[in-house]
Amino acid sequence: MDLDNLYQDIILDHAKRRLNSGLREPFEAEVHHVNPTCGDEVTLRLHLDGAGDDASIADISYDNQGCSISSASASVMTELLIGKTVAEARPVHDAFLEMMRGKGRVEPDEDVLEDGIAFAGAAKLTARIKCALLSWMAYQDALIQAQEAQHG
Amino acid sequence: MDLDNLYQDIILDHAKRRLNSGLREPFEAEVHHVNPTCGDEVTLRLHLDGAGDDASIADISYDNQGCSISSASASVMTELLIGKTVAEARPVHDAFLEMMRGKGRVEPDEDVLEDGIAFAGAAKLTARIKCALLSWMAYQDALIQAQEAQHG
Amino acid sequence: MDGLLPELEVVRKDFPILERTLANGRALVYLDSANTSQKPQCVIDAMVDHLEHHNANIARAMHQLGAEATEAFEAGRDKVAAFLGAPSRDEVIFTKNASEALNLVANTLAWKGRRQLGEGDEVVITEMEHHSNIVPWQLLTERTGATLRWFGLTDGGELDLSNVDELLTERTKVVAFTWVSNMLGTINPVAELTRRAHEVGAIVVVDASQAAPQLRIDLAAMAPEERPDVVVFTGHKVVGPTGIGVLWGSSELLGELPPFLGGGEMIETVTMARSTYAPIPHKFEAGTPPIAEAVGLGAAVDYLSHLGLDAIRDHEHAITAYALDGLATVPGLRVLGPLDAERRGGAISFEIDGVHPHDVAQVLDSRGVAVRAGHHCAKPAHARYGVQSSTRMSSYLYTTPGEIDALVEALEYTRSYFKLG
Amino acid sequence: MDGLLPELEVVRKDFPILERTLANGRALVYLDSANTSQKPQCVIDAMVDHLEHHNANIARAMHQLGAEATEAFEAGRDKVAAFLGAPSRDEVIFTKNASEALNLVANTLAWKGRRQLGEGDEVVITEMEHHSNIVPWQLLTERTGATLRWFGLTDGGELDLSNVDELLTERTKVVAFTWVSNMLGTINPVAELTRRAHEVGAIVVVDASQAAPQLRIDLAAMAPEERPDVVVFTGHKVVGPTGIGVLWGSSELLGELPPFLGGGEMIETVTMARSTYAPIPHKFEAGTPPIAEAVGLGAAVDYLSHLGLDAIRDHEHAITAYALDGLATVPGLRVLGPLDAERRGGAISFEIDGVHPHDVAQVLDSRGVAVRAGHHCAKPAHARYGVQSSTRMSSYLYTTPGEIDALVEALEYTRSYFKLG
Ligand SMILES: Cc1ncc(COP(=O)(O)O)c(C=O)c1O
Ligand SMILES: Cc1ncc(COP(=O)(O)O)c(C=O)c1O
Repeated sequence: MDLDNLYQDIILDHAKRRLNSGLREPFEAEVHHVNPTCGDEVTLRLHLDGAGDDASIADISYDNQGCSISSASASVMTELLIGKTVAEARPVHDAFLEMMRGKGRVEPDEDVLEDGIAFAGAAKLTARIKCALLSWMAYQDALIQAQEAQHG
Repeated sequence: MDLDNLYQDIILDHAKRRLNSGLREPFEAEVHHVNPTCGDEVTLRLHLDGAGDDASIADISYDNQGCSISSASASVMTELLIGKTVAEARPVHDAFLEMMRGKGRVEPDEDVLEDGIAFAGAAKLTARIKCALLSWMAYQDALIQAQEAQHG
Repeated sequence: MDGLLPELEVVRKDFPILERTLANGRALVYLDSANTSQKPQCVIDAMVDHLEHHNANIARAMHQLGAEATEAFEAGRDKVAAFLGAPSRDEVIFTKNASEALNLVANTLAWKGRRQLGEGDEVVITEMEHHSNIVPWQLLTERTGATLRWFGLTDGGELDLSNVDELLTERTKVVAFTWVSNMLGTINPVAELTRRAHEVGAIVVVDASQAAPQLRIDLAAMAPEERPDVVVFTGHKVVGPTGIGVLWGSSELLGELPPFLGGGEMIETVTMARSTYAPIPHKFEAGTPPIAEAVGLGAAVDYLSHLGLDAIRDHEHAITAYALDGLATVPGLRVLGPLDAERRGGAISFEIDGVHPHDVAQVLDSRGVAVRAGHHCAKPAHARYGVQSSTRMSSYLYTTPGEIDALVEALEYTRSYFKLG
Repeated sequence: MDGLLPELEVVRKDFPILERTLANGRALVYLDSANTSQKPQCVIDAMVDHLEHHNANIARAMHQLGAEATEAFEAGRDKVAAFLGAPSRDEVIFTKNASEALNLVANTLAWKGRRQLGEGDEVVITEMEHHSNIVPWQLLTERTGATLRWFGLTDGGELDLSNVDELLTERTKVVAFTWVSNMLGTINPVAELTRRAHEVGAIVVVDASQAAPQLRIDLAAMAPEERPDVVVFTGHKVVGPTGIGVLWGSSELLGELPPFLGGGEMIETVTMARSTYAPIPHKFEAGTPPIAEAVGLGAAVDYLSHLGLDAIRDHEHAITAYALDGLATVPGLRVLGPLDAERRGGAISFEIDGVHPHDVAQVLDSRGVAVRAGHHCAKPAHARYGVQSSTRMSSYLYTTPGEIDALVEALEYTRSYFKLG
C-alpha cells in the first residue's frame, strides 16, 4: 500500500499534537489496555456528566505509549467524542469499529467519522488495525465500568 | 516381501507347537512384557542352576498371547537356550538381537542361531521386529532379576 | 450401488497416493482411514503455496508476508469454525492433535480456578474410549484425588446406559466420551448424554476424532442443554495434515479454565514477577502455532464441505453396509461392534478364528490391502470383549466397493494360507 | 566480504520465497529470520513426497505405507539426534514447538515424582528470556508454592552474573536460560552456568531456539557437568516446518519426570483403572505426532549440516558485523545488546529517536524490507532497558550484504519520511 495513504497528514498531525492527552480529574472509570502483539499501552479515564444514555461525555483523558496510528487514533477519538452524549457517541464508535474491521472494504461516512476517516488506510493492514482500535476499545470498556459504578 | 520368506515352515511349525510353553516351578525370576503397539504379552519364568556366568539355564517357561512370529520366537528361544550356561547363551542372544535390529542387512550365522535364522525375514519388516524380540527381551530382563536376587 | 459419492473415480483422482503401487506391483487398497486419512492434492498444494510464497510468523509480524501468513492462518480458523458450526470463531483453538486437546482440558482442571477438581469429585468416561480419552482423565483424577468412573458396554457394542442415574450425580464434574468409537464403530447418543450430564452440572467433553470425518456437526444448531462444552478432533483424519488438532470449547468454559501452556502469543502482558493472559483463542495457543498446518486444515475442511458431509456420510454408510455383508461371508470371522450399518461409523474391527490379527494384516498387506491390527488404542474395549487385539478395516470417502471385494478375497486367501477349514 | 557462505547466490536459489515480489514490485528483503526462517525447496519437497506417496500413521500401522511412514518419522529423529550430537537418539522428543517443550518440563515438575517442586524450592531464570521461557516457570512456581528468581542484565546487554552465588543455592531446583537471546542477540555462557547450577544440584534447561539455527551444538562432546539436562529448539527457525519442536533431555531426567500428555502411543498398557507408560521417547509423545513435519525437519537439519554449521555461523557473523557497522551510520539509532559481533547472534534490535518501531517497520515494509517491531516476546528485557518496544532485523544463511544495504537505506528514508533531522 501507498505509505501516504496510511500516514495521511491528519494522522501525522494528530500523532504530534495528541489532543486531550494527559490524565485528568475527575473521572468515574480508569482503564488500562495493552496491545499484546507489540506492547503498546493506553491508560484512559472517562468522566461522565449525568447518567444513562443522556449522560454527556465531559472528559476523556489518556496517557499512551504507542505508534503514530495509535496515538493519532486516541487524539481523534477524544476530539470526536468529548461533548457528545453517550447516545450520540455510539454511532460514531460503531462506525469506527465497522470501518476498522471491514478489511478496507467498508466505505466510511465522513459526516459521522470526520477526521476518523483518515484511518481507512490502516483498516487495510491487518497488523495496524489493533493500533487504531486500542483507545476506542479502552473507551468502550471505561464506559461500561463508569455506568456500572453509577448503578452500583 | 514374499510371504513365504516371512512365514517359513520353521516358524509356522514352532508357532503351532510352542515348545516349552506353560508356566512352571521352580523359578528365580518372573517377568511380564508387553508390546505396546499391539498389546501382545508374554509372562516368562527363568530357573537358573548355579550362579554367575557358569549358571546353567535349567528352565525357561512362558505363557504368551501373540502372533505366529512372537509365539514361534518364544518357542525357538527356549529350545536354543535351555541347557546352556548363561555365558554360552549370551552370544546366541546377542546374535539374535543383532540380526533383528540389522534391518535385514545382517547375515545371520546358522551355527549360532540354528532355527533362529528363520526370523531373518521378520527382521526386514519394521512392524514385526518387536514381535520377534518380545520373548528375548523378557529373557534378558529375567536374567538380570534372577542374578540380582542371587546377589541380594 | 446406492449412496456412493457421485463421480467416485474423479474424487479418487484428487488423492495422489491412491495411484501408488506397492511391492510386487500390487495396487494400494487403503482401508486404514480411521488411523489416518489420505490427503487430496488441494490440501498439499495449499501448504506448498504457503511455504513457497507466504511463509512468515503470524500475529507479531508487521510486514506483508506476516500479514499474508496471519490472514491465511486465521482463515483456517474461520473455516474450521464454519465446519463445526461454532457459535463463535474465537472458540476454536488449534492444538497439535486431538490428544493434546483432551489433555488441555484435563490438565487445566487440576489447577486453581472455578472448575478445579478435588477429592469427592468424579469424572465419568466410557469403556469404549481411545486411550487419548482415558489416560488424561486417569492422570487428572490421580493427581487431584478425584475419582474416575465409567459407563460399561453392552454385548452388542453400545454404551450401557442402564446405570446412568447411578453414574451421573451431583459429584460428577466432567463427562467425557467419544462420539463415534474408533474400534467398535458405535455412534453414541451425544445429545441425550450431554443433556443428562448438564442436568447434574457436569461439563461435557466429546471426542469427535472419528465423528468429524463422517458426520455433519452443527454446534450452533444444537439445543444449548444438548450442546457439549468441548468438542475435539484431529486434522489428519479429516484429509488434513498431521501436526494440528482442534479444540472447540464454549467461551464460558474456556474463559474459566486457567492457562495450559505458557509462552509467546498467549499473554497480555509479562513482567518477571507475573503475567496476564490474552483472551481466547490466543490464551490457549502458546508459541508459534501450526501455521502451514492450519492452512492445510482449512483447505481440508473446505474440500469436505465441497463434497458435502451428508454425501460423505451416505457414502460411508453404503460402503460399511457392503463391507459388513462381505465380511459375513468369511468363515470364522466375528465383527466386534454393532452389525447395523445405520448405527455405526466406517471402522469395522473383527477377529478370525485361528489367525492372530498381526498375521491377518501381514497377509492382507502382501495383497496390497492396508488395514490395522492390534488394540487400536482401545485396550479396555478389547478386554471387555475378551480379546487381546483385532484386525480393523476402515473406509473413507475415496473407498470403492471393489476395494471391499479385494479385502474379502484377501481374507479368504489368509484363511487358506494358514490352512484353516 | 570475508566469511560469507560460498556460492551464496546459489544457496538463495534453494529458497523459492526469496524470488517473491511484493506490493509495488518491490523485491523481498527478508530480515525477520529470528521470528521464522524461510524454507528451502528440499524441505518442502520432502514433505510433499511424504504426503503424496508414503502417508500413513506410524508405529501402529503394520502395512507397507505404515512401515515407510514410521521409518521416515524415526529417521527424522535420528537426523535431529545427529544434529544435536545427542548421546542417545531416544532422548529426542518431538513436541509442537519450543514453547511446548519448555512447558513439558515445567508442567511435569509440578506432579508427584522425585523432582516435584514445592515450597522453599527455587527456580532461577533470567531477565532476557523469551516469554516462552518465563511464563511456564511462573505457572510452575505459582502452582507449587516454589519461588521464581532471576539473573538481571548488565547495561551492555549481558547476563549479570555478579550475584550468582547468592542466586544459585541448595534451594535452586531448576535453572532455565536462553543460549542466544532473541532480542539482544547475546550469547550466554552455557558451559559455565550449567556447571555452577549442577554444583548446587539444580537441573539445567537451555532454550536453544535461537542457538540451534546458527551455532554448532554437540551435546555428546560436552563435559557431563557442563552439559545441560534439557535443550529445546523449534523446527520453523531451522529452515524446517511449523508444527514441530524438539526437546532433548538426558535419559536420566526424562526417566524421572512423570508423564505430561496422556494418550495413544505413550502407554505400555491401559486398563480403565490405571495405565503404565512406554519408555522414552514415546512416553512424552502422546497421540499422532507431527509426522510430515518430522520428515521436513529431518530434511532441514540435513540441509544445514550439508552447508555446515560452522560456515553458517561465519556467514551470520560476517553479516552481523556488516549490519552493526551500517546501523551505526544512521543518526539517532541505538542498538540494544552487545555491539561486538563476535559475542552475539544475528538478531539486532534497535530504537530510532522520534519514530515508533511500528512506524519504522511500516516504512521499511513499503520498501520490501521485512523486519519485526514490538516486544519480540521479551517484555521484561525491553523494560530493563526502559523501552516499550523496538525494531529488530535478523539475518540468516541466505542474507546478503546487499540486503543490509537496503535496510540501512530504508532506515534513512524512514527518517526523512518522518522529517527527522
Ligand atoms: C529464544 C526463543 N525461545 C522460544 C521461542 C519460542 O519458539 P516457538 O514459538 O516456536 O515455540 C522463540 C521464538 O519465538 C525464541 O526466539
Ligand atoms: C476416537 C479417537 N480419539 C482420539 C484419537 C487421537 O487422535 P490423535 O492421535 O490425532 O491425537 C483418535 C485417533 O487416533 C481416535 O480415533
